[in-house]
Amino acid sequence: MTPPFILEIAFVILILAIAVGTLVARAAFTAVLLFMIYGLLIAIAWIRLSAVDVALTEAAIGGGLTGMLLLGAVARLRESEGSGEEPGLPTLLAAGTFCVLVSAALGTLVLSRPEVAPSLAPAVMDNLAQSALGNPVAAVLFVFRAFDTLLEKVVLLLALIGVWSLAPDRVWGGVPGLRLYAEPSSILVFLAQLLPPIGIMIGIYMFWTGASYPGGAFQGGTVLAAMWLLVMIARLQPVPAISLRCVRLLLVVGPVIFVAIGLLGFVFAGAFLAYPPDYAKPLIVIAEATLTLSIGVTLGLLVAGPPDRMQQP
Amino acid sequence: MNSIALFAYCGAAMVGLGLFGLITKPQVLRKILAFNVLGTGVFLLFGVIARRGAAAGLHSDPVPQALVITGIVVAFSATTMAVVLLLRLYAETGEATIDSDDPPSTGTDGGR
Amino acid sequence: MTLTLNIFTIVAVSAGSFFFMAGTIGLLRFPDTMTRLHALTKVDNLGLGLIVFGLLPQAEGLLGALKLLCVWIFVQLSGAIVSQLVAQLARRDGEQR
Amino acid sequence: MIPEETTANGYLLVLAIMLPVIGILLSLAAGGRYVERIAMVLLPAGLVIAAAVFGLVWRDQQSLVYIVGGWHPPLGIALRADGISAAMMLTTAIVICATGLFARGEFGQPRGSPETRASQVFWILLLGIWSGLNTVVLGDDLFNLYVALELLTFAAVPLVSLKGYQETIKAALRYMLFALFGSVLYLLGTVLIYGAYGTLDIAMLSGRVHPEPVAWIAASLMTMGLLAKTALFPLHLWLPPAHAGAPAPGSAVLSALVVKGSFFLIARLWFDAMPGLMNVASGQILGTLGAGAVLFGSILALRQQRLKLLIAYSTIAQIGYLFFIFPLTAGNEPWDSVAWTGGWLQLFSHAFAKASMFMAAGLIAETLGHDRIAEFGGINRVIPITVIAFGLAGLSLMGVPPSGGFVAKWLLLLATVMEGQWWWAVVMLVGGLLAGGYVFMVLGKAFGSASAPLKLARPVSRGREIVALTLALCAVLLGLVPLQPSELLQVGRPEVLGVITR
Repeated sequence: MTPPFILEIAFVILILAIAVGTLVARAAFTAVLLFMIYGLLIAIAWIRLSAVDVALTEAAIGGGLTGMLLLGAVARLRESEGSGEEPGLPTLLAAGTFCVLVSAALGTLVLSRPEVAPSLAPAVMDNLAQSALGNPVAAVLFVFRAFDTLLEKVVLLLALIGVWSLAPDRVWGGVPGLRLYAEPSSILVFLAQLLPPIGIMIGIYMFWTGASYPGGAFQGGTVLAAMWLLVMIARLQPVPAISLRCVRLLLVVGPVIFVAIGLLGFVFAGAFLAYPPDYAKPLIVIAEATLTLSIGVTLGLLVAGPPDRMQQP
Repeated sequence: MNSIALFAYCGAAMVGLGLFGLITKPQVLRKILAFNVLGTGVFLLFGVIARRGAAAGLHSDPVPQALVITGIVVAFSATTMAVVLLLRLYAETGEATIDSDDPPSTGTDGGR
Repeated sequence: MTLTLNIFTIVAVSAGSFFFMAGTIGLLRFPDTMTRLHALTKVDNLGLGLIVFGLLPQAEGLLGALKLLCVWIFVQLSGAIVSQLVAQLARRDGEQR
Repeated sequence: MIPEETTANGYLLVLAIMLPVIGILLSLAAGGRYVERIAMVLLPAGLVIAAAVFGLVWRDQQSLVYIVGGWHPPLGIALRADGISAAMMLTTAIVICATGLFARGEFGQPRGSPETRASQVFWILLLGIWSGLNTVVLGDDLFNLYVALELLTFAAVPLVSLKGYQETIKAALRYMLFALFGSVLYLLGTVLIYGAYGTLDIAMLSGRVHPEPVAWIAASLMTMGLLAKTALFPLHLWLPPAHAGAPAPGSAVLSALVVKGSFFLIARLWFDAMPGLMNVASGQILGTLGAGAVLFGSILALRQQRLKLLIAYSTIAQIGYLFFIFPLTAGNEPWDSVAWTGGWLQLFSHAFAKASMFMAAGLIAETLGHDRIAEFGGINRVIPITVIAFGLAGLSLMGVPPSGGFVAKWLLLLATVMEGQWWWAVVMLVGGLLAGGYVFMVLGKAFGSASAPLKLARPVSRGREIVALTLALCAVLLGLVPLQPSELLQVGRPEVLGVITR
């Protein structure tokens, strides 16, 4: 056993311990804090697995936005999530056995065929030149499996509709009740003035570099969303009403352009979501740029929650 | 054992933990957390498979990576929707659990 | 030369780790929010600072060194602001745990 | 294996999925009264596309295929419409269009008024369900199907809580948790399959999967997840409050179509992706769960006092019949058997019948202001068309001729005799009797005399009654298909079979 491997074992044990802590912690607040740490550790695990694109996504979404969302939830539940009825011992035993069996099966099966590790990496690399992108992960997301990516944007928008649908009737079209985590004090305002310029730059850089290096529309969009939320929490910018035309347009502009490019593919490239060879790169960049913007706005509004008042306070 | 196997076992254990929490925890918030632990476990297993598929000069098969990115975004959307439903339920009833045997909706529904 | 630099790295990183350890113990053992914050910021400041400082000679070129410094600066920034916010909350709630 | 190419007219498959998606995007951008108008334009257009696909598959007796972006599987994604997908697409389109017409009365946006929550949300969700279902039936890639399942879930859950009452919120939350449990298990199976076989394309998998531990575990995990989404006994707990709590058009779509989406994937998995895996034991297990659902759902339906809950429990029972396909076709050529045709006919006829029933229940509830079965006396004189629609739909659930349900159940019964598995026949006969019991319980009250003069909450429009009746008639008309294995439902099958026997 080499020293790095021993460190890795310790790291995995830490992850699992925190996962257990998340589930057994008495106070909901503790559980959520542990979960946020867990998200960041998982991001490191992804780096150990040589998947930098995923690590960025996990850090931004798993560690960042999800944590923010859950913290807001805990604040509203005011620690009174109730104990509920713990299931009886037979249920616990049955569930426990089932879960241990699943884990054991997975642990053995995932590595069961060491002699043949099937992979599409060669296929991706063979076609990478044709895809006009340098980052193989981006090529899968925006060229080879662009259809998944497109549908997933629709999933995001439907989730937002679902969140909005939980607003009371009388405040439909109103302002999301973004939970304020702290009083907007001078220090928070300072942060909200200092960080966004850097953050926005990083967000745009992530999307721009995503064509050739790790990064991309999701990661960039998430960073943009985080900056926007920070500015709203510090009350430097009001939370927009969801009926505003510009909000609606920002939400759909990315997917609309993506769909339009896809449909143009019918005419100019012979297939839906195919890019004409000479224009592939610019088209993908346009789609990604608008998607970054739309994803940022969608994620921000998802965290902001359903509308709960008509006017600005 | 090597580091890939280690992460495989880690992912498998996370799946078990998450499943157990999702099934047995009565509080909805904990179920949501357990769902996220379960989800990251599944993604991590996919990452292990990607890492094993390192070929053609790449350290990791890019297809599973792309699928995991999509999966993370979908899981986040699911988490938001579940959280918002939970908060609405709490605002209406003061409860944050869903016990399984309350009689299904009575009275008010049906008419308008 | 390399040897001196390596020794410097080992010493600085060890010192940084020591502050990490001390800070963690402080976080766990100190009586109230303010003193715990004190312990925590020491970790950010000195512990991480020493580790980054110690790693600088090992960095790959100027860009690598700049990245390391950026890590330290960002942690400083977030640490300072977060502890301000926590302290404000603690004072407002009159929390004395 | 020769890579498949896009067939002529394959673009229709893309349009079938993208049309509702475009509708969602436009609706979100435009808002206000445009939302309903956009839906009113897109619904017929989608129906035409579905009918065209159905017609082409029928005429040519050949699947339609589309290779998205020109990237062939395993790297890219393919869409495929075989016989069952074409029939499912057409059923979906008809039910969705009818629901759209029916819902205009409830979710129309009056001129000049500001946009309202329920109407904005409803139309967008309806389109979301449609695109999700079309992707589920056309998708040929396991991960693409995962995204499709999520699309379906994210559109279905808010529909449950649309009324905003606390019990509907609770029902939606429970549905959401079950659905998440289901999708994560499905994804886990997908991951294992990719790790073992290096592709997610169903057509390619059919040639690569062998009966071995990894395939078994993946298939069990995915099936379990999908069963939770299909609400098969004993994972049905979420369904009754969710389907009963949604607004009537929502219940119609949820009960008639959404649960069928995940059933469709179970069938895809066992018959197309892993055809070598189905054996006697797995068939019997799925069949037993189905039998449990038939008996349990029917008995509980009989004990309900409120109409919508009764119909929801009846959905649990009727879904159970679908699972008899598995034990009854566990031979070598499942699609050549009467059970194959019977099972799918059961799915289509139940879709029409159940949508019609929920609409009828909605109309009754609107007329009376409640849906307590005991106080239905005399309702047949107020809204006779609705009561007739309910009765006709009931015929199909009971399996009485002439109806699609009759043909379906007759074919399934025939299969039990041919396969020598008489025990399913007993369950089906008991289930039919129980269904008769709860349908006549409602009709008996409706045709009975009122104990007190009926208090009418408000009148309902004739047009909406006719929509419900039309769907019930569709279920009845399905009874005219010949009593033999349908050729259409076998389109696309023998190719798959060729791959495994080679």
